[in-house]
Amino acid sequence: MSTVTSSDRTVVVTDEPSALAGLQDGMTVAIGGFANSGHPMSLVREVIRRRPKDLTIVGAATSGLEVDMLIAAGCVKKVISPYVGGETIVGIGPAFRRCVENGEIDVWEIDEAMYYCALNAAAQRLPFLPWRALVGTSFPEVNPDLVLFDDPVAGEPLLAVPAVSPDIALLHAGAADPYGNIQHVGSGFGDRAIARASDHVIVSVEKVISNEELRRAPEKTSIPLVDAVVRAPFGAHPFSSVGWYLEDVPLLKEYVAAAEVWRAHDDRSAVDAFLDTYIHQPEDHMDYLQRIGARRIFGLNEF
Amino acid sequence: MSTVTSSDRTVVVTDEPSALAGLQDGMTVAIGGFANSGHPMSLVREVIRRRPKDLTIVGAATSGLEVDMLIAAGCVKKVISPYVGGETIVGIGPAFRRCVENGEIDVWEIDEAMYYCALNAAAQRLPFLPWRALVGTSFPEVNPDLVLFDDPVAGEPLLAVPAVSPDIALLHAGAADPYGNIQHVGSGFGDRAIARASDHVIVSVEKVISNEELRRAPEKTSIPLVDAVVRAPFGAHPFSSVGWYLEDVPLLKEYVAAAEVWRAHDDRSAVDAFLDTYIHQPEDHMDYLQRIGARRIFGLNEF
Amino acid sequence: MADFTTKELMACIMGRDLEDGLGVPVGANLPVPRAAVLMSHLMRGPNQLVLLSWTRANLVDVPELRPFEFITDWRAAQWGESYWAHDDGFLNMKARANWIFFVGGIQIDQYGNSNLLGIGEDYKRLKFRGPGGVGTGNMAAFTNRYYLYSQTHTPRIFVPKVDYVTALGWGEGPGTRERWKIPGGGPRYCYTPLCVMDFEPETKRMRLKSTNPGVSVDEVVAATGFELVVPDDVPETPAPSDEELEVLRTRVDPTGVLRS
Amino acid sequence: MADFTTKELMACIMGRDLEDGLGVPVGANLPVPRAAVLMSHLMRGPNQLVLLSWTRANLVDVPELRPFEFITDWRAAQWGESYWAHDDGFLNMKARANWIFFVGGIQIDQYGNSNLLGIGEDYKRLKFRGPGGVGTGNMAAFTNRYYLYSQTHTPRIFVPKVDYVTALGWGEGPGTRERWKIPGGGPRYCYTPLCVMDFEPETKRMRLKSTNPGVSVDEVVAATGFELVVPDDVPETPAPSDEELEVLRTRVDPTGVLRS
Repeated sequence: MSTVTSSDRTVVVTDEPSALAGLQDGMTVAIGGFANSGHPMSLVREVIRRRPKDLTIVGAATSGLEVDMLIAAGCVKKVISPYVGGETIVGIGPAFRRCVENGEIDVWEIDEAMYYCALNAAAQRLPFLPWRALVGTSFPEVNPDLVLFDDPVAGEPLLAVPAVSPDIALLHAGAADPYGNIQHVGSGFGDRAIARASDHVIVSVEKVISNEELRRAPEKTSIPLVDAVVRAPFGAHPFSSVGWYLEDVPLLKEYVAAAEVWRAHDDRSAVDAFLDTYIHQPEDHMDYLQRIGARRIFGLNEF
Repeated sequence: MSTVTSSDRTVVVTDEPSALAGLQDGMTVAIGGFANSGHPMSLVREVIRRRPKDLTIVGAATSGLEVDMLIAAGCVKKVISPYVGGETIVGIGPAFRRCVENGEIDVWEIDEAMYYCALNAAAQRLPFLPWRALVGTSFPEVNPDLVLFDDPVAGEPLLAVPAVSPDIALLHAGAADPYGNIQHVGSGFGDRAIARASDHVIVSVEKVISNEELRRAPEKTSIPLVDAVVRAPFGAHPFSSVGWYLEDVPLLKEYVAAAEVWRAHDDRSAVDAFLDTYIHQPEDHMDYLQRIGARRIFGLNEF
Repeated sequence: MADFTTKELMACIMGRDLEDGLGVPVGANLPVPRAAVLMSHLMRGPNQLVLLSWTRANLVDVPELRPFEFITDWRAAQWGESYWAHDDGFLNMKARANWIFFVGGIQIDQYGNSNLLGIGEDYKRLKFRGPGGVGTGNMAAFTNRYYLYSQTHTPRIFVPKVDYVTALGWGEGPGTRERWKIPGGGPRYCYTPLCVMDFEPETKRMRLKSTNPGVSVDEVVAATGFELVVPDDVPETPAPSDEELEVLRTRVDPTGVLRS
Repeated sequence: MADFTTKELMACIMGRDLEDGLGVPVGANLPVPRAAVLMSHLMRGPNQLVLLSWTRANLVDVPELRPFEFITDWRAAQWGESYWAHDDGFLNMKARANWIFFVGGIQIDQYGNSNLLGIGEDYKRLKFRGPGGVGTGNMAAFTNRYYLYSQTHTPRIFVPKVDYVTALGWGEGPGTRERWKIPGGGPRYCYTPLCVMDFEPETKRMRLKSTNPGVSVDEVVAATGFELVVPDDVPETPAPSDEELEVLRTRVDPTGVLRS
């Protein structure tokens, strides 16, 4: 009898270079996580390795230094995010601050609420979504794409936030099955909203689990059937991964110190050396972990 | 030292009459669940017992016969729901059909997507939310509150769906802790959206569990900190309760047969007898279960 | 050729048009579309996304797919890989482009518009109040293609113009969907017990594509309340193969719902 | 009277205004507002909703609330009663009415508007690019009340008019929030190391409410870059009680972050 079985299902597990083979100059790339946690760094490093130009980066609602690194690496034309920084490590990303102050990159200025309006509009195939807060602030002045309008029902002033539709989303989570069902540990921050808005979703995970194991807790599946899964243990390093390991603060500080030299003294030598050492030289994610070292890596999940 | 402990937290567990003491004529009352499952029937029966007038009922996106019973009992002026019926038991609720065809109740005509636009607009404190689909259909013609407008960003035709903000939401779930954290089994249908949009949320549950037990699986908490929890085992009867028991189909058919006599022959005797027997006569939910009978009740979770 | 019922025929031919990779909602109370979807899933759709009882599932390894009477029957959730909260589902219309669905109607018109709302020109005094459009209008707008389906084929259902449009087909003909900026691809086929119909590309009017075994073109025309486009040569709808009937009867419809 | 630092004083007085039942976000990198919120929670807020590390929690039974350096530190999620996905959070602005929060600024003006975006009249060439408004503008619009807070009190921060408004306070004075139909109740107090300020009800201009122990009215006026409303009689901010300091030092700030 000509029927199919689950062995005919397409396994979407792949590696970073294959997952990112379609990356092109000028694309809009979204990156998940939040602040110092959950950024898909093995994928971000692969993006930087490919030296793309003029990317529009849709960061997380609170982007971390992964966006700053992309800027420092010269990949970025425009940033869509309410924040780029490292909390107590550095309030504002040094490369971000430098390039914004010098007019070298554009920022599509929004707050957190408008950020989700833009993503949800794309996901809902709407040209815009309205928001009430932020009317009366400077946001429509510094972002002319935000349109103040009178709503057609009650005639009240609202802001129309245009849709933002990423070509590719890069996310990191705890686990996935071979078919692309993703399970975050914890809330998943805003990763779900990014996935819904994006045309192509690539997720790195700490661990690939069987479909049978995943189905034991379907309520934990946060994003169904993404386009590609990349197995990347410690893939968020030097950021934390919820439920798995903490931040590598010294390495983040090392980046900040290097980038700060560029910002304050217009000297790229330190930041170029950082990018070279930690991104361009490692052959792949395992080589990266090898260079970071087992003692340091496994020290991050002792707490 | 003057500090508080969790023993000072307010326990929100109460009974049906206390939970519904604030119900008034003319209120907008939302009812959760979906089709033949998950309706908070011990609360709906208490509503009917109180004989309110002119309620606007926001049913589930697919309302079941609980809305039909409220109509048959004379409590309803207006229905906001894309559907009122019982699937294979009855395609269209008999009382709903009768009263709509006779112009005795109003229907705010919407589809499923617009239903969630209306609730989400209320939750987001927006006067409206836009939707693209349904432009070009008859919905704006039969519901003049839906406004066709050109969006302020791309100039495309969209429908503006006004906010619907229920005064009270009545929901049913598997479990709750004493403080009002709710855990549905399964998806919870659209119950979360109803809760977010409503000013006051009352949830009946199969079982009250300890806060400690609830915190073992915080990812299962579907609605945080509602206003009132009512302990009602078999509280969705005669509907199913996800993870707990199946429908009491004969009882639903008994209702339909009675209501159908009213619809087809303008004779209320059968439907009045039904309402009297199953709603007005029982003193409370336990008396209702006693009258339904242990054999019948516990037969619903043998499958 | 094996014996088969009209419902079995319809399930087989409707399933044939569904390729791998689609999102396929599996309902409870439309047994023919349910069987069609599951046929395509078991025979060639290992990567289809099956929407069943508020879960997203894959059923290719399930030996027998017994029907459930209600869409909320949570026993069907046993195969779920993720839960699908209803409100959440409306946050992702991008994904719906790749879903398909079947919509019926208390009226269906020559441009494939469907009416589930009611019969009667005065909305405030409908002669018959239907179940409402529910989710069909939204799916008709966003899916790359969808299907009309009716278990009866009479002039009362197939009318020149529906009293109310709840799912927009081709509207008033060419240009309507473009004018309203509706992104989906529109209705592809209309399946009935008598025939398969498609839409003439230029006029968007419903056209006879094939007559089901034992049905004449004249019967179809007589049962249709609008002027159906009838090509010179109308083939017969291909009958189910033995293999299709075996899959249908042993795995999709083991209790024989479609045989009665 | 016990010895205490200015930060300890601020935590105690800021906490005093927070009653039971509020929703209180607990961040990581603003230690004074964090301590203020937790003080109110432990001393009189058993029904407060504590938003911590992407969970909704209740911490009244936790013996020691050691600080976390990052808002995403998931070790703090151990007390969660539910998870709080960020995108989901913006689906419920009704609930936010009952939250409070503290907003700082690289500039704060006499009407309580806050600027976190940048310094410089030409937005395309900012002299200093700030962190951005992030979530503060939204909270300022929807909460029934909120608080301004600055760890430094200088004329560079307290300016007549901010270069950019990222969180709308009283706008240009009376009527601004009404004109823009902003539902929230606006800023209530502004806390600094020197004083507590409120807003004159008629003009909505910032007004000195009390000076912190050891600070003179003249010092406050000199440190403020706009014309502060100064009543005839300015009381001293009440010092922390022994009980407050005990709760603070043993349970909220056991590692002494506010003592350094």
